[in-house]
Amino acid sequence: MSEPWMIAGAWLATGLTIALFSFLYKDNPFFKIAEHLYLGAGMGWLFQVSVFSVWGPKIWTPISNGDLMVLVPSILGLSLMTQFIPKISWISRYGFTFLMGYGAGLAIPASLATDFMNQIMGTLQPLAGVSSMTPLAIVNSLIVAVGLVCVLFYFFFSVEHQGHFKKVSNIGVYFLMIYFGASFGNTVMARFSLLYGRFDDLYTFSGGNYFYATQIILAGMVVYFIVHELLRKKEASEGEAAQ
Amino acid sequence: MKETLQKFFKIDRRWIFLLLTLALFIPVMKPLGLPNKSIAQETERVYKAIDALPPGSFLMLSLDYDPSTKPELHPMATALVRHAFKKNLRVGVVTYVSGSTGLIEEIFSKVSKEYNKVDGVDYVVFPYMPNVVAALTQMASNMYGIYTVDRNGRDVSTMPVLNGIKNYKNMAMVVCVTGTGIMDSWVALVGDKFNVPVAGGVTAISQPGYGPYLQTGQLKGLLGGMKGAAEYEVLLGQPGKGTSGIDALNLGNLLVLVLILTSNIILLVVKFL
Amino acid sequence: MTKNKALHLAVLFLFTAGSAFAAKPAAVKKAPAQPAAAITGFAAADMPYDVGGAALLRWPVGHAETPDTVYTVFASTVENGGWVKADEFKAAGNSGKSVDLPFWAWDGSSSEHALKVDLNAAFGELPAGTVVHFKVESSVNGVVTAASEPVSAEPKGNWFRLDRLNNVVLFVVLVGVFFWAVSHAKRKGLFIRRIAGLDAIDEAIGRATEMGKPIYYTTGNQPISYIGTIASTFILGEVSKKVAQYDSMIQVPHYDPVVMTVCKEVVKQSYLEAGRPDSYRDDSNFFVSQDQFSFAASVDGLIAREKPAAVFFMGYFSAEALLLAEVGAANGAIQIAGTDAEGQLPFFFTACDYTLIGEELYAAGAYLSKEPMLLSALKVQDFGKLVVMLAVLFGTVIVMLGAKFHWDTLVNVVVNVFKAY
Amino acid sequence: MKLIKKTIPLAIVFTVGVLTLLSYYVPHKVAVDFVETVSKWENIVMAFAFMLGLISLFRTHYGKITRQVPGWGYSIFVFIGFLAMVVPAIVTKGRTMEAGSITALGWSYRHIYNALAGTMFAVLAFYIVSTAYRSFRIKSAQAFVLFVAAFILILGKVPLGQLIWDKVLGWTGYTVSQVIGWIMAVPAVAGKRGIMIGIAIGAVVTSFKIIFGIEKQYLGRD
Repeated sequence: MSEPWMIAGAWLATGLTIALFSFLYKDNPFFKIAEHLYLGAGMGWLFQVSVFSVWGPKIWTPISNGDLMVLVPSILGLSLMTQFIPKISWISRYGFTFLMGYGAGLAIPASLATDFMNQIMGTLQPLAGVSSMTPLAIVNSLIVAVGLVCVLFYFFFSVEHQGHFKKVSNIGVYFLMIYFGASFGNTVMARFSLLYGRFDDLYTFSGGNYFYATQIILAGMVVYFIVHELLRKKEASEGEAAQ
Repeated sequence: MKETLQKFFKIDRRWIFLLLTLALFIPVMKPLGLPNKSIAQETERVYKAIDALPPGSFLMLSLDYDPSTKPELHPMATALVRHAFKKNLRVGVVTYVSGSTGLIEEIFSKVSKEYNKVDGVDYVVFPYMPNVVAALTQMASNMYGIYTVDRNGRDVSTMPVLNGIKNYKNMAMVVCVTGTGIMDSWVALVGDKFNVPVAGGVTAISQPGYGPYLQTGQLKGLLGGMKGAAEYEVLLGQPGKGTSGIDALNLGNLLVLVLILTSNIILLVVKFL
Repeated sequence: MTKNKALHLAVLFLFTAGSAFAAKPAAVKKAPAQPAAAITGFAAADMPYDVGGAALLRWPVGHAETPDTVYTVFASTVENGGWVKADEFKAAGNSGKSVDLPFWAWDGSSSEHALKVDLNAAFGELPAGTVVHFKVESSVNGVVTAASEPVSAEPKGNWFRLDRLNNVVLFVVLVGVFFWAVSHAKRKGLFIRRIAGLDAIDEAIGRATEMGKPIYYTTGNQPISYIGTIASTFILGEVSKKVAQYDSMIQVPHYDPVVMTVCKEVVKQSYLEAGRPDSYRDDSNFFVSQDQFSFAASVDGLIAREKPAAVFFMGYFSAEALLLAEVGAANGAIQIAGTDAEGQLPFFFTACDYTLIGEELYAAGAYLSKEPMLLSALKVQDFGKLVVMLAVLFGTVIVMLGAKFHWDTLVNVVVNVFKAY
Repeated sequence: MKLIKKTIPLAIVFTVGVLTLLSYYVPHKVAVDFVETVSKWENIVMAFAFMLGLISLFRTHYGKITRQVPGWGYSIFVFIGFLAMVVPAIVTKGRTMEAGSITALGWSYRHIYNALAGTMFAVLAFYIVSTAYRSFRIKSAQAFVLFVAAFILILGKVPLGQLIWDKVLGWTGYTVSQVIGWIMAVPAVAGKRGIMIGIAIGAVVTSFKIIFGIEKQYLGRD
């Protein structure tokens, strides 16, 4: 791609970036344009991915090679389209019940294995090395075990959480709070580095070789907000004067 | 008094947004060089391992990150390539994330000029491959089984950079920079099996998960997040995006802490007024 | 209590029965005794419980073996010659214990070597019925010290993953408990404690009605086949029933078109059940985008413009969780969230007024509908948790004592039972 | 009518569900092939579902333009954005890179899609700060624990925070990285594991209800 295209791209990217950021100040036409453009572009990107990775190789190629098995899912898929005709929209059930059955069938053994059994084992296994562990490590493993039991008790639906039960479930809540707090704190920096990345791009595009894209677009937007605000005030005062 | 303080609770969010913008944008324009604590051991281990390689050794880089993790991982990859070129190592680049091709291009178009390195003689960039496990397994016996051409479609068999390189046995080291689980594949399928030293660079979020690998020595070293990149730049003596990035993160995190502390102090004062 | 005991016995029985079928050293062909520099007792068999294309080799640990001894395994698909190196390992790193199978499916000892050889890696896809020949050589510092006679085995696909027996048992028990709970529920009714977040739903809808503003409901970003999404559609059913009763308005922006299809049915039926089919509007469920952040941008825009009185986030969310919840909070909506995306829970928890944590999302539909069949499901969830709590409490004690007094078998049993293979 | 409207759909759920479930326990190639086929089918059905969404989107915005509802002008940009991605994609056959330089699709991807997606993701940085300011107020013992955990993590992740910790709490002999390591590996694991196990068991029960047709509200009434 040639130089002018790259500069045009920089202006476009800068404009869209600043337009989305402007929502932080308040809703405005620039944001609405960027938002709608994004809606189209996002679906457009997914559309081309779907065409070149599913429609082509997984539907069209097999059919033209005479592999008619793909017609079955195609018919199931087509049944979804009956949504647009309310009278026969019940046909779409054939399509989505297939998806639901598949999802449910996959979920049962997989959840039991990775999130149920392996988590119990992960709690017990460290203790198998108890003879070679430091006292501190043993205490840590026990904290995990006790904490886990208390958290599970917090979720227990069959008893009202009163008296001693209340105490146990409260301990569970503390463990949940630590997890939430730690997980929140751990994410903060990652989000900042993303924002830093966007700012870095904006800074790059503010250079002379990009004809000061960032400054000019930013200035334009600030002028818009000022003028808009002034007009609004003027209208308001005229409205008052008229009364 | 109480009312004025309580107003702070309902402060317009946009003031906070403005503060954050300043905290992150100022370092972009002008790195402040805020004190960076002593260099982490894991970072130093990566640096020393690469520094100890004799000139002409082959360093394989697996750069597997896309624009979403670029701010953290791109500075790392850039610093690693700089280091390799500075030490006159031969560099090969593979990738298993389709979004990374443009970013790899960005590194080499810039850094190769700084060190007068020639594509095909001093470095080679292989095309993107979708299936990481298959590719890593194949490279164990003969890498030309899957990589016949470079990213521009040129035949690699005659390239001087690959002279005498056939499989992992001929490689001095592998460094994987990634925001995905691809590093685990390198450790399990390559490092453990073929005695090739493997080091890595990951995002700050996933960094704690690699502790066990470091302990057992399955990973020779690890760069973690923006901080790891900044530290590597310090070791290399070439401050870059990692250094200004860590400035920005320092200010950003501190801002959050100041904000939540302020709001709690006000809460206390209001309570006792 | 006796019921529980019987259950325990049954489980125990199943596992022992399983071990009866466990892979015994079922050699297809045994090598005859060999002179001095020979590896004796080398046997090959099909690798059990797999799809095929792998064989299991076993042979006793040699007398002259040192930890540095290297074993090299060769395989061939033809009668004579054609040997291909299939694997190579140090003697110290391998024994009958290193095969990763549970005790009821495998009895390996540390006085033998056992190795799973993946033949597809060496030969590509093997046609069914191929007989593969194996031999093994030991060497020290590259000098071959001993070799075995070739033996053969026919790798084939098996019909049951015996190593996953614990998974099957757990599933069957859960199904059993479910039907027990159903029959119990019909006879006596079931007690369920209150769930704070769900009691707030009425309040939120009431407020929306008073203010004359819409309610927003989002179902997350997963397809209809995902459990969290399905749970969300149940809750939507209950919420929209109340919305219909209060004559308020609900808006459901969608990420997935199929989920939209299902939700249309659900909302329509709720309006019917509430006796207000005329108030139902087909465009209350509408599609936005299947792209994560453009969905977030658009819904943020909608919330900022329409300023809904209440927003529900039910289902699986990724990074867009906070993008949506913070805009809702800034625009003064009552927000009730429920998600099984544990990574996003902290953000909903801090930005929303009420948050259903993890499984509470699945329980919510049943809780709201009060239907005995559905409530029984909650009892199964509780039973599962009880199993975990007891397993962890007793398991901790047993494993610690076992490790202390070197009851290795006991520790092994406990750890195996809860391991997913 | 009930047969084709309700019974057959429920039979589909049951059959597909049970077969998929069994395939986890059956290692034979038959089962492997079955799962492979069904997941390929799912892929195809989802491709149709995507078209359903696309058509809905177009209908909505086309309707807005023709009826000239307030703000209809913005709807035009939906189509512009769509074409800006799809036209280059058709020209370049879906490739973003060719011979080492980016194609027209690559250009659109980088300067439109990626700029927008990256920015929306980055907006999270602002929201995370305002949420923190609003909600990390110590009003109860539980809120205090939440606050402390978050505070330590935010502090200890950056070098400046580590310096501050060493100055103020260096005497304890623990570095902030060690404390973070402990929090993430011990109490946070207990909390997370509890949630995960609960979710797993809930998912199993819900799946079970769906496969056996106990929960069938999603089918609608008739």
